[in-house]
Amino acid sequence: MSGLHDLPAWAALAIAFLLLLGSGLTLLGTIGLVRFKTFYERVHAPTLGTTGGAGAILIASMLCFSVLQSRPVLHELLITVFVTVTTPVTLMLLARAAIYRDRTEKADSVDTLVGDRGVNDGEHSARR
Amino acid sequence: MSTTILLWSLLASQLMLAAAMACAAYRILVGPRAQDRVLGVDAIYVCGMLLILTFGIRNGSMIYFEAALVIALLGFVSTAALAKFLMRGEVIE
Amino acid sequence: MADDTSLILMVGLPFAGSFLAAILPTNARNMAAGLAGAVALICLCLAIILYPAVAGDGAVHNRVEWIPSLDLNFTLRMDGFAWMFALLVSAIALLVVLYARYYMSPDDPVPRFFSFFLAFMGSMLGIVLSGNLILLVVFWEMTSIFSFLLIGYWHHNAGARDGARMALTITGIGGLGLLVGVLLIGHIVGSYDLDRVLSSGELIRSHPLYVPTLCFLLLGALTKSAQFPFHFWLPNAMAAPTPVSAFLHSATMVKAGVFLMARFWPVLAGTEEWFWIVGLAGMCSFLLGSYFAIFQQDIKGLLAYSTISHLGLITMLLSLGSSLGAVAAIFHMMNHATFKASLFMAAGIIDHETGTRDMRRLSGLFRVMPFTATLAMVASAAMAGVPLLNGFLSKEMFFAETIETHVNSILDTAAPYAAFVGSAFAVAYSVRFIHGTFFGPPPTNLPHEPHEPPFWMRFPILLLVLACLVVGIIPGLTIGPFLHTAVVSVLGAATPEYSLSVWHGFNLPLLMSLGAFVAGVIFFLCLKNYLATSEEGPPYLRKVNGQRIFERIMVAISWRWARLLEGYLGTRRLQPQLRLVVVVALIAATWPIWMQGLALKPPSLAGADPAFVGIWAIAIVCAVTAAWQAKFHRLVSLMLLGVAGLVTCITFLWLSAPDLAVTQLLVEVVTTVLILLGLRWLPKRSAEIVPDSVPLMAKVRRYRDFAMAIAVGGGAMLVSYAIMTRTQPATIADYFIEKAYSEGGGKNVVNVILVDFRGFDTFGEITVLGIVALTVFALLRRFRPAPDSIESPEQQRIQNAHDDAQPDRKVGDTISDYLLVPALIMQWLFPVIIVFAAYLFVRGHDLPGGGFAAGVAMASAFILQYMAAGTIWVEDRLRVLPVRWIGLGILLAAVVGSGSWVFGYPFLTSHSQYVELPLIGAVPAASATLFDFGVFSLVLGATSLMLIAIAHQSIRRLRSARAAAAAEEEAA
Amino acid sequence: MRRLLPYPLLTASLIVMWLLLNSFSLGHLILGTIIALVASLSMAALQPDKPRIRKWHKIPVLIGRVLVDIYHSNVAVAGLVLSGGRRERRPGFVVIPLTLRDRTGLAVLACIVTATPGTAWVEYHADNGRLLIHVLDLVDRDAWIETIQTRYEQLLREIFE
Amino acid sequence: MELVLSIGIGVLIGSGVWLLFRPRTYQVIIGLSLIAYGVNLFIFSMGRLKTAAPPVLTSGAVANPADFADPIPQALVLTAIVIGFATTALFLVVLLASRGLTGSDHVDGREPSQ
Amino acid sequence: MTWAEQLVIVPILLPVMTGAALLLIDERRHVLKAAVNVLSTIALALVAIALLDYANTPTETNTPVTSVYLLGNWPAPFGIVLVLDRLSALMLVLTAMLALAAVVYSLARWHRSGPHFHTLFQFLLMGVNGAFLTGDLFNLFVFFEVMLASSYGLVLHGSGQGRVKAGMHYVVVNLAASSLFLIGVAMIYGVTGTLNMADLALRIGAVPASDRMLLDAGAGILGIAFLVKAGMWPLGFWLPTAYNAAAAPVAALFAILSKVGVYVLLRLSPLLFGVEAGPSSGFGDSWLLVGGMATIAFGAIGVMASQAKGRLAGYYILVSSGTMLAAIGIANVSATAGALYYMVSSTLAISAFFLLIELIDRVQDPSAGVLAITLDAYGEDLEEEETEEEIGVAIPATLAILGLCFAACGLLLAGLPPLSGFIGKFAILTALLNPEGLTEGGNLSVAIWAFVVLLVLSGLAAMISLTRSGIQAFWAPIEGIVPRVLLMEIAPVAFLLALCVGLTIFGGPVMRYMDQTAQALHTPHTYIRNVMTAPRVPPPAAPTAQEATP
Ligand code: NA
Ligand code: NA
Repeated sequence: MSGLHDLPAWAALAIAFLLLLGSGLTLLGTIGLVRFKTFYERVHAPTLGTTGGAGAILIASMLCFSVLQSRPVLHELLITVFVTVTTPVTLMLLARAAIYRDRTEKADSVDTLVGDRGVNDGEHSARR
Repeated sequence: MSTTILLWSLLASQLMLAAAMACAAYRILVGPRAQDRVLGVDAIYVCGMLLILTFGIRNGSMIYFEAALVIALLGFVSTAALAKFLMRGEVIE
Repeated sequence: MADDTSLILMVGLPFAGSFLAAILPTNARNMAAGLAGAVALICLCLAIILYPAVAGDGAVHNRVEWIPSLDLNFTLRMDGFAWMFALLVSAIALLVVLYARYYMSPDDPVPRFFSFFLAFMGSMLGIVLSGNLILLVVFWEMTSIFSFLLIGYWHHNAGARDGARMALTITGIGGLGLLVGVLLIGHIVGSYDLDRVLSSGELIRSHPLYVPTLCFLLLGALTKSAQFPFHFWLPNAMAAPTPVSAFLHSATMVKAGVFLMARFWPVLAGTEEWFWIVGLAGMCSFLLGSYFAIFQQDIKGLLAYSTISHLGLITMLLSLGSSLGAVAAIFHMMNHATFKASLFMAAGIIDHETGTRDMRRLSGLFRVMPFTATLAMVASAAMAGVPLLNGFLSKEMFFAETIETHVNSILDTAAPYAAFVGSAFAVAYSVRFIHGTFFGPPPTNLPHEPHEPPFWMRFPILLLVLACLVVGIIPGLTIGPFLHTAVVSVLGAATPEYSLSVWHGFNLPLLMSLGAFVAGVIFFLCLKNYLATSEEGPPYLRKVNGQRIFERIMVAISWRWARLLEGYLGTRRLQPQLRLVVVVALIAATWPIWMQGLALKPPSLAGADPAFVGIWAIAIVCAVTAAWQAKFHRLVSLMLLGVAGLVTCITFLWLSAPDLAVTQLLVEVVTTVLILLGLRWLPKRSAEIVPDSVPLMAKVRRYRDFAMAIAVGGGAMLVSYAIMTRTQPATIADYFIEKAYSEGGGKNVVNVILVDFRGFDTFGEITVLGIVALTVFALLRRFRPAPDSIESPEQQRIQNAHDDAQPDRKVGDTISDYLLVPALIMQWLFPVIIVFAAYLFVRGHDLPGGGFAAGVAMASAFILQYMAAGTIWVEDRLRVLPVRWIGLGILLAAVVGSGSWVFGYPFLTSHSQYVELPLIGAVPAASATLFDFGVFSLVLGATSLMLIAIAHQSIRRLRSARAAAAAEEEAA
Repeated sequence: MRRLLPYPLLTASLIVMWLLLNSFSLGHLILGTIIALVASLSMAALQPDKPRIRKWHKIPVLIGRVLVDIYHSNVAVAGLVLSGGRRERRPGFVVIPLTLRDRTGLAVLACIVTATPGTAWVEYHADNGRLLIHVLDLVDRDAWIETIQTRYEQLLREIFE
Repeated sequence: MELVLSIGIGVLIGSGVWLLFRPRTYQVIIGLSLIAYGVNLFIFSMGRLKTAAPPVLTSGAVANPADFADPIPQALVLTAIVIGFATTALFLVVLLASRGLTGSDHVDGREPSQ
Repeated sequence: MTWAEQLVIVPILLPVMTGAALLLIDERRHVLKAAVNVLSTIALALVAIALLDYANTPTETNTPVTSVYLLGNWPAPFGIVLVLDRLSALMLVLTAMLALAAVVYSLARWHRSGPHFHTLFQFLLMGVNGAFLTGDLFNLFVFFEVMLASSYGLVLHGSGQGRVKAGMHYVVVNLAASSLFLIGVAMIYGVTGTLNMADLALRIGAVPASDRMLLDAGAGILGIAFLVKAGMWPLGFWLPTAYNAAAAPVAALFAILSKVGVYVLLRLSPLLFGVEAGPSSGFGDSWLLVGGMATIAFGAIGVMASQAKGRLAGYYILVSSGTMLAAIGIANVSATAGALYYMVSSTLAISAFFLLIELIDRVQDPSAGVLAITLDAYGEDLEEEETEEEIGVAIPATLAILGLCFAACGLLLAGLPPLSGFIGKFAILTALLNPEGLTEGGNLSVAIWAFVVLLVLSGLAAMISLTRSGIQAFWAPIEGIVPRVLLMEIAPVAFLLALCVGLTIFGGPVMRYMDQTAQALHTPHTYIRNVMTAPRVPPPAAPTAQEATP
């Protein structure tokens, strides 16, 4: 754990803050994942990690290495971009799949699929 | 002092990320439906990626960056495949 | 011609002739017979020419080295005894060939017959002329094999097949026994050379292994000579063509057994064990054979049992351990050969001319074939031991010997009585044969109209009968010297005084002969009427059918028991096999640890990162749940597996293996997609179909498996913990770390190891990947989904139906809406991932990455396109030729590797250097980079090939449906 | 030139990406350019619709708005999670009629909507432009329609159409 | 660390082995994958554990091996990962073919007779 | 480096390059592919023979030839080495001979019954040859995997239910064994810190007592991996099924696969656990002996119990493997020599038998062969290749020739005289009974007696079973159906059998070779020394030139 000792205090503290912020947000997101009652609510949870959480930690990382190497280290930006672009793909596909599955099971219109009603009546086996 | 704080916050942050992974894993384990689990997988991948980043900071080394990059860029492929499988019963049509 | 060459010729010519006969056309009957006759004649002449040498020097040798280190040499050795047999074999062979020329039908593939015949003859000559015990075993087994072929010559006949098989089995078992016996002799004596063995009698008899040696050798001899209790194969071998019987069951095959006993007589005989085993077998055979012979209705059956009996006589003589007995035995071997050969031939003529050998149907043949009848009668008389015929002489000697006391025991006391009874039976069956065949009313209702056979068919019998007569009348002048040579060669210094003359005065043996003659005739007369209509086989004992017992035992052992045992000791199911593999490996690992103990550092979590502990807690729960859920909740299991994989990756990273983490992550992604692709073709499985109550046995099995899994897991844990906590020995890794940069030209040691230090491993490993991809491809080319998976997945059907039902939608709208945005993003990621792959590739040598990771990353770019837009869309736009990439990748790697040859270096010697490029600066230009590019190409090709091949199954179904529809349309 | 450089913006981004991944040097600029060209050319094989950006200057505005929204919604959702069951949430679906038809624009919108905690893109009908989103805390349905349409759709239409 | 990792290895291999004994092909493929993780980690652990010491040289100077994690197990694991991936794919296709031809996803190609 | 030294790698490179090049040829150009494959196999055979000749050259110091090839020019024990000695040369030649027969046979039609046959075939050769040549434990694993991967492909070649079912078991069991292999290698590395076999031999003796149990456990696990491949009871139940299911030329080539496991044990047992190994000396020998004997017994039972000739042949492989394993367990020079001879003979014979089976089955059902390929293989495949008319010359006197070949196979397999099967068995037997040499005598243990009895009885079982099936095939059919057999189908059988005849006739020189091989195996000093001191080709005069050898 060499390098870290070379960090100036301001950077160390900033990094520490960002790290705690980022991981805290991520944790909150996943707590939401646990706590929220329906799938459609849970869909929102991981984005906390991919936006706020990832953002903070990536900034921390950029800061850390830029200071350590005394040059701008920006490649974390790429992660930011990739995460921002790729996470929605999964979530979109997933949310739509969930809608489909609920519809075929309830034969209902979308608009009834609101709130706690109608979703997830504890079918315990994943289908195929 | 500041380094100590940083180290402690690194530790705390890693612990929080591990806890976040645990929460996501809980969703995978409990479900109740497949899409919830896929959501959990997606989240756990992100948490893993962040954990890797914190680990890089902790060691002051950029050598761990690729792994995070791989998750960021390609991690979604498997979850997207899972999601598509749920929707269509087939990943590639 | 040198004597030793003659020996080789005697053994070699028959085989050469056999080969020639085999390649003759099927109808070349005369040529084959001529060839066989010529070979036999030459052998006979060679034997005759060799006599002076044999009689003078004692033995002719010829030694050709074969496998000297095993003391197995092609040693031929002809002494008097061997000479006698060689003469007998070739002479009778000549006669049988002549006979067979007329006997064999033009419909039969005669050349094949003579081919087998000659080979058999060569083997028999080999037995008698072997000067090396192993060589003797070789020829011994060859006689078994060729007799098998000869007996089964008419294989369309089930009897022939069974007889042949039984003969082979029994004599084959005997042959193996002989082999073991000979090996033991070799162990005792220290050589397989016959001369050395023959001079080591004392050593052998006093050796602790004498009894087993004796038993094994006798197993060989007694089975071959059809001695009790192995006699039953011989009557069944009568299904052979008669020339075969005439040859095999007179002078050869069966004689090999007694030949062997006589050969080893000086070495093995004289002990109590020898006396009892050989004597008992001989006496039983002698009595049983003669008794059974009386009740046979088949002429050849009668002769077969008579053969058993006569060989029993010889065996008895040998058992006594007296040298006079041995002389008598040797003499009777010759006599029996002559009369039995002629009798078989006569039986064959009868069979040939009348179409039957059943004495119940035959009678009065004397009228139609007086000449043959006369010959047969003389030969039978010899068989019965009538004076003035050769059989009489040896039988007298036999009687004389049995009267003597050898080893004081019941067996010895019983010998003369047995001899008497057996001889009486012999008279009875001889009379029965003559009477039942040649006398009585004229034959009626025979398959053929009987008449005399051609002269040349009778001629061999004539010669043999003449020999019986001549030897019987003037033994001293005719056979005397030859017999003496033979006897001396066997007995050596122990040769006794004996006299060969018809008249020895009015003594007990003569009295016994007369008594036996009278008793035999009376016995026959008593049985005459009964025999005229009786069933085959002696009364009461008919049921005790050795053949049937043998068959039953054989079927039981070699078939039923074997199958049962195969079932008990083996399995064809996969799960037990896997359990066994695991258990055995567990034992193999536990054993040394158990024996030597295992010192462990006390477990402690000190120094463990809490986060690391945390993620492993997650991984453990997930792994266990994945295992638990894999049956019904496949997707869940797959996802949990993914979590375990992710934690594995992080662990690699945590513990300083970033390369592993990157690679594992990439593989993880591809594997998930792969399994998902596969899941589409698996049946639906849900918990509902499980019965509520699990049967007890299944529960027990589950607990057992659980216990095994825990044991294995615990073992792996212990061992890994033990090794991790021990200090590491000096490893070869140090060298790599030290030289990676200076000689390998890279900073990423792992990558330098992969592409340079141990590039050969990588070369092999990528080949594996390529091979598997090709296999996957090949297998999927023939893929046929299960009926319930052929349809589109349920989801697609519902969605398409939904689209179809809505007036404003058309089929496919759902999917296109679904993918509208995601597909776009996935498409735009295509070049991004390509650049990323290039990045992984380029930096690999110095930092984590490399050709493999780049290849997988690149492949995921393709997969993503397939996922986004479907197979057809992608393949309309991109020409994906993964097979080519695989081929090119391997070739490139190999060519780069062999480039070093040009400079005289070994394969894969890398050339690394930093090249100064204008504008760019120092660029690493290791040949290893090119090698890595081969890796990249292959990995890309292989990964895409596998995924695409599976993906193609979905559209193949569509295509075939479309093709079927088109065909239907065309038909309509 | 168009053959060689079918997607200049893409190529440029890829070069940037390369330089971000590797440290900046002339060598990497050249190597990155080559690789980016190759990647763009392979992209051309897929024949995607070529997005056209009409108003470049609006992009920073968009990014700014997104960042702000992400910040707000992060706080909001974090609060929601923290508050647990104490505060009542009213999650719900909202159907938003969109006039934006450009695929790239839609994709950006989708990313924005989904990446922002609290809203999720669920379903879009290409034929009638109806977008279904899910909102974690749906206080006012029309406000959401309004927000999406004015804050993002309009801007995106300006940029892409 | 050693303790945690060894427990992890044990659990992965143990769960995999349990699945290996199961009758359904899918269980077996998951089992094989779990075993592959376990075995890879096992191989890896044979080089002993070192944190923050990737065998990547920082400079061209002659390196001190004690400062780096053992690279050999890493190279071996890389090979093993590739081969494991290949065999997973192969087994997957074999099980698909078997399921297609026999109609059963039992490892013996037919449902056990009860 | 001399050409002879460079030649050592050719048995690996030639097949892999041929295999890769074949991938670049269009799938439909069967003839071209076949020609490339055949030519390459012939070249391989020539190379193998040249290497055998090289390995058999007497050296000045009268030590055995051990030619070491430093891959990448890295010194042992750091880089990977290939080692050519009498044993590996022998195995190479044996492989090449089987390959030659199998490839020619396959040209009659099998090569067209699935894609990439030729490539997989060549890759299999690469794997097998690599396994024989390598002197590195992990590299051995890699070549095992190459070999197994291609064997997976080949065992499934032609597809069909039977093959897929059997192939599944084959794949899973071997995957499990591969895991064991990895664990074993890893443990050995963890305890000794090396992967080079010769280096390992040097280090094993020095392993501290506190670590020895781990070394032994690792070696035990590794051994199980090899034993699974060798088919030792109770680890080899997959073998008869898989071999029976495989296409004829594939099964014929597979005859060598079970011998690879045996080879490795033969190589490693005396090398690593010889007298030098200290407390680990003789490790596993008694297990091998007992396991080998159990395998012989089980194989013999299976041979008798099998009706299908393919299964019979598969079980015979178990007998053969068991014999080898038990002979290795005996751990004495003359037994090893005998076992080597036996191995060559039985492998050739079993290979010929596998080829023959298909031809013989046509006697009973002339359409059997064709059906086997097409019946359930194609299904609704649209890409079905056009069924071409068979090419080649049908041979006259088919039945007689088939019968003769069957008889020869029978003799070889049952170990009956006069062919090499007998000599091999006799060589083992005489070595067993005279452990100190024929003239020395010596005491015999119960185990040796049991081995003798089992050897003899297994021959008997083979004889009984082969007689039964031979009679059924050739004598029982009433109507003499004369099957259509092509010259290129029977010629490989005849070729393999002719090799056995050659082994018989030239038994003396062959046995001498085996003796020397066994001698070198049991006194591995030369092997170890030559590997550890193999000189690097000096690097070109570069400033960073390192010393040639440490
Ligand atoms: Na969102
Ligand atoms: Na959102």
